[in-house]
Amino acid sequence: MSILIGTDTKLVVQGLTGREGSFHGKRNRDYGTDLVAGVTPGKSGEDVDGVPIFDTVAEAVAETGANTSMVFVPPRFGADAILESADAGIEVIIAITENIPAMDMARTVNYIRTRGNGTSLIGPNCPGVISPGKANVGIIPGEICEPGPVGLVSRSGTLTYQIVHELTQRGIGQSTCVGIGGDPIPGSNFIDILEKFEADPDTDMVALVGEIGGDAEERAAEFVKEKMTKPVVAYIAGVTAPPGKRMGHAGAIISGSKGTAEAKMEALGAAGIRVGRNPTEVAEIVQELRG
Amino acid sequence: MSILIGTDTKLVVQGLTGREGSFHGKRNRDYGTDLVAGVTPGKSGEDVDGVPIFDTVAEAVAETGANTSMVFVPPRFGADAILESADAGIEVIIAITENIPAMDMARTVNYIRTRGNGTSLIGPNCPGVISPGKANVGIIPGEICEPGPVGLVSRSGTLTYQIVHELTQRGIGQSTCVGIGGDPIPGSNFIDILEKFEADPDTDMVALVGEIGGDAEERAAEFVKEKMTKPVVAYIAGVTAPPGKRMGHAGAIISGSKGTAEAKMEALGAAGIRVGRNPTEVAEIVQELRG
Amino acid sequence: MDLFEYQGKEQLRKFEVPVPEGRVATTADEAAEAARGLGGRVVVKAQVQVGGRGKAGGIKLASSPDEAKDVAGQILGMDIKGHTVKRVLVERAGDIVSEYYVAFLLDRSERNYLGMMSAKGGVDIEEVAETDPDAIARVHIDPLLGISDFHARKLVFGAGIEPRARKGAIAMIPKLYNAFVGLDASLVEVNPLILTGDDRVVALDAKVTLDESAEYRHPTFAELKSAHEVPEQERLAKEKGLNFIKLDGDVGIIGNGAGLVMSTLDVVKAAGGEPANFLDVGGGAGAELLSNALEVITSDKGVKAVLVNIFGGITRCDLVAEGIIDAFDRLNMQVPVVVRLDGTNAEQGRKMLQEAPNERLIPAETMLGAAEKAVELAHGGGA
Amino acid sequence: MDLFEYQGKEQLRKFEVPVPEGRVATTADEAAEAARGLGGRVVVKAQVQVGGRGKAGGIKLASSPDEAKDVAGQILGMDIKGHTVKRVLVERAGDIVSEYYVAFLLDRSERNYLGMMSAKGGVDIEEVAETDPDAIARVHIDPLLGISDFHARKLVFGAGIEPRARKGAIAMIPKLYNAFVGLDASLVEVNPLILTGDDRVVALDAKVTLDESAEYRHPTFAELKSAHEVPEQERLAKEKGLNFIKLDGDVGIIGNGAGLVMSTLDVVKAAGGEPANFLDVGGGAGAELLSNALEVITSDKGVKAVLVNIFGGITRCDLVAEGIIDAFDRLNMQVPVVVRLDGTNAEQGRKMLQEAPNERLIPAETMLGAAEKAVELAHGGGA
Repeated sequence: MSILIGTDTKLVVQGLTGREGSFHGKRNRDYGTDLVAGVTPGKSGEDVDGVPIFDTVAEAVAETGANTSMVFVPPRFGADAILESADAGIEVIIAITENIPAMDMARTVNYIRTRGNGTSLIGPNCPGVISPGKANVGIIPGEICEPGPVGLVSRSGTLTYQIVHELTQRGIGQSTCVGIGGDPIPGSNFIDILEKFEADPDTDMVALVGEIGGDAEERAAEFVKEKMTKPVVAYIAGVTAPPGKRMGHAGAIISGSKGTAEAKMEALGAAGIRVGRNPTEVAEIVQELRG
Repeated sequence: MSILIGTDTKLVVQGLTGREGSFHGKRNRDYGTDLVAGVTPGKSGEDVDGVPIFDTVAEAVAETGANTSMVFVPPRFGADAILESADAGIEVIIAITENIPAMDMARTVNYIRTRGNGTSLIGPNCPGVISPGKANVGIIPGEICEPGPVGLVSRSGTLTYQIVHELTQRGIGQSTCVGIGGDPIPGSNFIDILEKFEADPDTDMVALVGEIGGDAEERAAEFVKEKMTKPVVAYIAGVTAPPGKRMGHAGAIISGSKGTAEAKMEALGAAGIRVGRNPTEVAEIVQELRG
Repeated sequence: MDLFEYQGKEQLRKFEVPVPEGRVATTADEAAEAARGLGGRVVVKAQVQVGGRGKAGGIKLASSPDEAKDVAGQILGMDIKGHTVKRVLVERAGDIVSEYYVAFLLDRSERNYLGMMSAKGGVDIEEVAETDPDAIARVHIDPLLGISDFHARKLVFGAGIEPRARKGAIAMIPKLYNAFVGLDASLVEVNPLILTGDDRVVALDAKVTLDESAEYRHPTFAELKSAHEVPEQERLAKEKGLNFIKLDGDVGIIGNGAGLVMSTLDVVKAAGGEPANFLDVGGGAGAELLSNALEVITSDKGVKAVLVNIFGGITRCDLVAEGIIDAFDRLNMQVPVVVRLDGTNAEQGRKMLQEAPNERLIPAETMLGAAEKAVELAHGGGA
Repeated sequence: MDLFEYQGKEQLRKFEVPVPEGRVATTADEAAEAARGLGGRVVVKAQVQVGGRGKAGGIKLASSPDEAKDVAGQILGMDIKGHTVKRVLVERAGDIVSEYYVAFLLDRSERNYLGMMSAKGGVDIEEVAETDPDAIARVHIDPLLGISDFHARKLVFGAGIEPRARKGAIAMIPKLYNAFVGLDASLVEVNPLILTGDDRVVALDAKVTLDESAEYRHPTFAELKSAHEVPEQERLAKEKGLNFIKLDGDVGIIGNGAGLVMSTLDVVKAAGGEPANFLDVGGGAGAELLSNALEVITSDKGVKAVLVNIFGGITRCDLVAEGIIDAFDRLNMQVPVVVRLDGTNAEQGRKMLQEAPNERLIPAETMLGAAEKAVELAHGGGA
C-alpha cells in the first residue's frame, strides 16, 4: 500500500494540452501512472499522445473513471479547476500551480473540507506526490526514489528531493513522498498527511520536512505526541532565516509561536521527535532508527 | 425521552427583551422550560423577570450553560442571530421569526449543515417545538398537548395544533411535536426529524403533516419506506389549492413532482403510509393503529 | 413578486446581462416614438404575466414607426387569458440563429441554488423536461461558495450549446447568477436565450421572481411593485394585513395560519361546498383584523355563508369573538357566519358569541361540523 | 506587499472605513499647502514601513501651515531605523478619547480568517498578547460565510469596548473586513482605532499587506507598488525573475527552491560561514537565469565565494552547468564558485563542468561537502 496515490490511481490532468501539463503528464505516465484523461474546455475529442481530452472533469470522470486529478492550469484558473474536480467527485486533487491568490484558496480549502466527502487536496504550489514503483503525480523526479517503508511529508520541493536522495543513497526506500507546498493556505497540512501515514500498513516511519513561519510544525509535533505510534524524524530549514521570510507580528500573535526554526525544533524535540540538523543527518537518523 | 428538547434543555432567547420574545419566553418558562438567559446586545446586566440578559450568545453560553436557543428577533436580523447561536455552540436553534429572506436562509442552513457539529436548526417561520410535560420552546399552546408516544412533525402551525388537539381529545399523547415551518429553505426538513423520531425510544408512531408545494413529502415517503420501522400517518393540506399557492413550473422541473396534494398523497400511499383526508381522520387512524 | 418582462430585463441589464435595447410604451404613439428612437425593425411585445402571449397575437414585428404604432394599437388593451395588456415593450429586432434556455432558481429540496440550461430554448421547458430530460443540464450551486467558472462550463458543455455560442454563454451565466443573488430572486429565467448572427448571446425574454421578504434591502422593489395591478378586493385585504386569495365559490373562509386555512378549504370542499376565498389572518390577530376580514369577504356579494375556523395559539379566541361581534354591529351583515373556536381563551370566546344575540352567528363544536354547517347554509339550509 | 500608511488609508477609504482627512507631501512646501487646505491643527507623519517612528520623532503636530512646513522639513529626509523618509502624511488632528486595536488577517493554521480587537490600542499589540492575552478578543471567520454582524459584536463586546464607541465600532468592523477581502489583503491592521470627542470611531493608522498573487485582478496594485523603493541589487534580481534577499555575509548562495536555499544557508552557517544572500532561481531555471544569478551575486564585491546548490527536478542540471560556464566567460568572475549538482541530468552537468577548464569552478559531490568547501574558500583557503 501507500497513501493518496498508488496502483489504483486513474489520473486526469487539468491543463494537459498546455506546455507544462503535457510535459509532466507524460512524464508521470512514463513512470507508470495510469493517465486516463486530460481536460481542456473546448478541446473534447482531441488527444495528447493518445490520452483523450474532455471539456469538463465531470465528463472525464464519467467516461474514464478518473479518481485523481493533477491541476496544471494558470494561477487565475487554479481555484476553479480544483473546485471543478471536487464537484466531479475526484478523490485526490494534486495542485501544482503556484501563485493562486490566498483568498481563492481559503474559500476552496474550506469548501472541500466542509463538504465531508473525503476529498483530499494536496497543494497548491507543491511538487506533487509519488508512491515509488506505483504512481507519480507531479514533478518529483521519480528516478531518485525507491519503494520502501519511509513516508515523507514536506512543505518544500527541492529540499524533499534532497532528503529522498539521501535516503535512497542509503538504501532506504519510501512508501509515499508528499509535497504539501508552502502556500499560506494549503489544502492538506502535516497532520492530514501524518494521519494517513499512521494508518498505512506499509509505512513504518515518517520523515517530516518543515520550514520557518506559521505553526504547522508545532501542531504536527503535538499530533505526533498524542496520536502517532510510528517514529517521526524531522528537519526544519531556515535556522539562518533571511529577513522577509519571517512571520509578521500579527501572525505570531495568532499561534503564540515565534515561527522560528529554533522554536519549531524545540517543540518537535519536546514531543519526542528526533530532529536532524541538515538533510544528511535526517537520513542518518532514519538509518539509525531502522537499526 | 423526546427529541430536540426535554428536561435537559437550557434555553436562551435571542430577543427576550422584545415584546413577543418576552411574552413567549415567559410562557415557555411557565410551562416548565428551563429558561436560563436572554440575549440583547448592549443590555448585559439587565434582566427580564429574573432571567439575566447578555450581550452575546457566546457570553450567555459561557455563563449559564445554555444549549438551546429560540430566535425572536426581527426578520433582517434573523439569519445573523441563528449564525451567532451556531457559532456559540448551541445544539438546538429554534427560529420563530418569519420573513427572513430566502437567500439569507440558504447561506445559513448550508453553513450549519456543512460544519458537521450536529447543530439542529428548526424553522425559521415555525411555531417551535414542544415535548409535552418536559419543555416547550416556541408558540405552540402547551395546554392542548399531553405526554405520550406519538411524534408529530409539520410544515404548518395552526394545523399542527388542530391535529394535536384531535389526538389529545382521544387520549393520545405526544412525545414531541415539531413545527418545521413553511419557508422555502427550512433548517430541518421532514427527513431530519423522522430520523430523530425513529431513534427515539419513547416515540412509537409518527404523524406527518404536509402541504402542497415542493417535494418534501415525496422525499419523506421514500425515507419512511426505506429507513423507518415505526408507523407513520400523514395528512396533506391543500387539495383545494388556491391559485398562487401552486409551484412555479421551474420548481416542478427540479423535483419531477407536480407538488400537488394528490401527487403527495399518492407518493405517501405508495410508501405504505396511511393518509387521513382531514385532521380528524388522522387522529382516528392513529387511534386505530394503536389498537 | 413576478416582474414584467421589461422590468426583469431592466434589472438584468444592471448586472451586465446582455438584453436587447428597448423601451416601454403605454400608448400607440409612445410605441411609434420608441420605434423611431431605436431605428430599424422592431418587435412590439405585450407586457402580461402569462405564457402563450405570442400565440395570442401579443408579439408583433414592425418595420417602421407607423407600423409599430399600428401593432401597438392592436396589442394594447388586448385580453390575454384574462390579463389586459396595459404596456408594450418595443425592442430592436435582431436576427436569431439559435434559441436556448437558461435559469437560476432556489432549489427548496436540496436547500441550495440550481442552474439549468438547455439547447432547446424558445419552447415550453416543462415539456422538454418531460419528453427529453437529458436535454436539460443542471448544476447545483452552494450558496456559500457561489458561482465559479466551472459551473458555467458544466451548463454550457452539458447542454451541448454549439461552439460559436459557448464563449458568450460562459461569460453571460455568471452575470445571470449575480443578478439572481443580487436581486434576492427566487427565479431568473431566460427563455429564449439567443445566439445572434454576429455571435452575441442575448436574453430575448426574462422572467424574474423576487423574494418579497428581502424588500427591506432593495429600495427598487416598491417601485417595481407599483406597476402591478391587484384586484380591488385583494388590494383592500393586503392593506389591512390579510393574506387573501379570491376563489370562485360561495362559502367564505377565514382561518389563522396558511395550513389550517388550506385544510379548511379542503373540508368545505369535501362537504360538498365551494370555497369563495382563501383568507389567512395570520398569527396574533386581534379583534379589528377579524372584523376587517369579515368586511373583505362579505364585500363579495356571491358569498352565501362564512366559516370562521380559528385555532388559537398566539391568537386569542376572545379577541376573535370580539371582532366577529363588532363586524355584525358595524356592517349589517346578512350572510350567516359559522364560528369554530379552539385553543387560547376558546371558552371565553365561545361564551361571548353565545351571549351576542344574533341568529346569523352560529357556533360550531368541531372543524368538520363547522364545515358541514357552513356548506348547508350556503346551499340555502336554515340556520 | 506592505503598503505605506497613506496608501493603506486611501484603500480603506474606498471601503468606507472612516479615516482622517489627509494629504501626502514630498516637500516641506507641499506639507504647508496640505495644512492650509485642511485648515486648523494638523499632524505630520513620516511615511516609512517600520515601527517606532513616533519615538524617533517622525510624528509631529503643527498649528499652522508655517509650522507644518517646519516640522515636515525636519521629518523629510530623516533616517528611521535605516529607512529614509521620502514622504509625509499631513492629516487633520482630532481629539482622541480612547485608543483601540482591530485587525483582520489570514490565519494560516486554521486556514480561515481571524479578526482581533482590543481596548488596549496605540501600543505594541505583541506585548499585549504576551502580558494580557485576554485583552484581545478573537473571532474566526469562515471565508465562505464571510462576516456577519454577530462577528462584529463578538469582537466589540469581547474586547470590552466602552459603550459610547460600540455603535461606531460595530458599524466599522464589517467595512474593514470588506476591505480585507476586497483588496485581497493578508493583513489589515488599525492601531490605534480611536474614539473621538464627538463619538466617531476612526482609523488613525493603517497597516495593509496585499497578496501579490492577486495582482492580476487589482489594477491598482502596480501603482501602489511604484511608490516602493527596492535596493538596486534586489530590483535587478527581481527584473531577472530571481527571488533574492541581501544578507550580510561573504558566501554567495544560489539554489533552486526556497526550502533548499534556506537549508543551504543553514549548512553554510553550520560550517562556520556567513551567507551573503538568499537567491532562489525557482523551478525550471535555464542557462540564462543561472548566468544572471551569478551576475547579481558577484555584483556585490563583499562576496568571497559562491555556492551553487541545485537539485534538479524540473530544473535540468545540464542547463545549470551551461549557465555557470557562460557566466565565467561573460563576466570575468574572480570569485571561486563551488557547484553541487544532483537530480535531472546531473551527470551530464557534472561532465560539462569538468570539461570547462577553470580553476575557480569547483565541483562538489555532496551538499555538506560543497558548503564546507565554499566556506573554506571564503575564508581564504585555496581552491
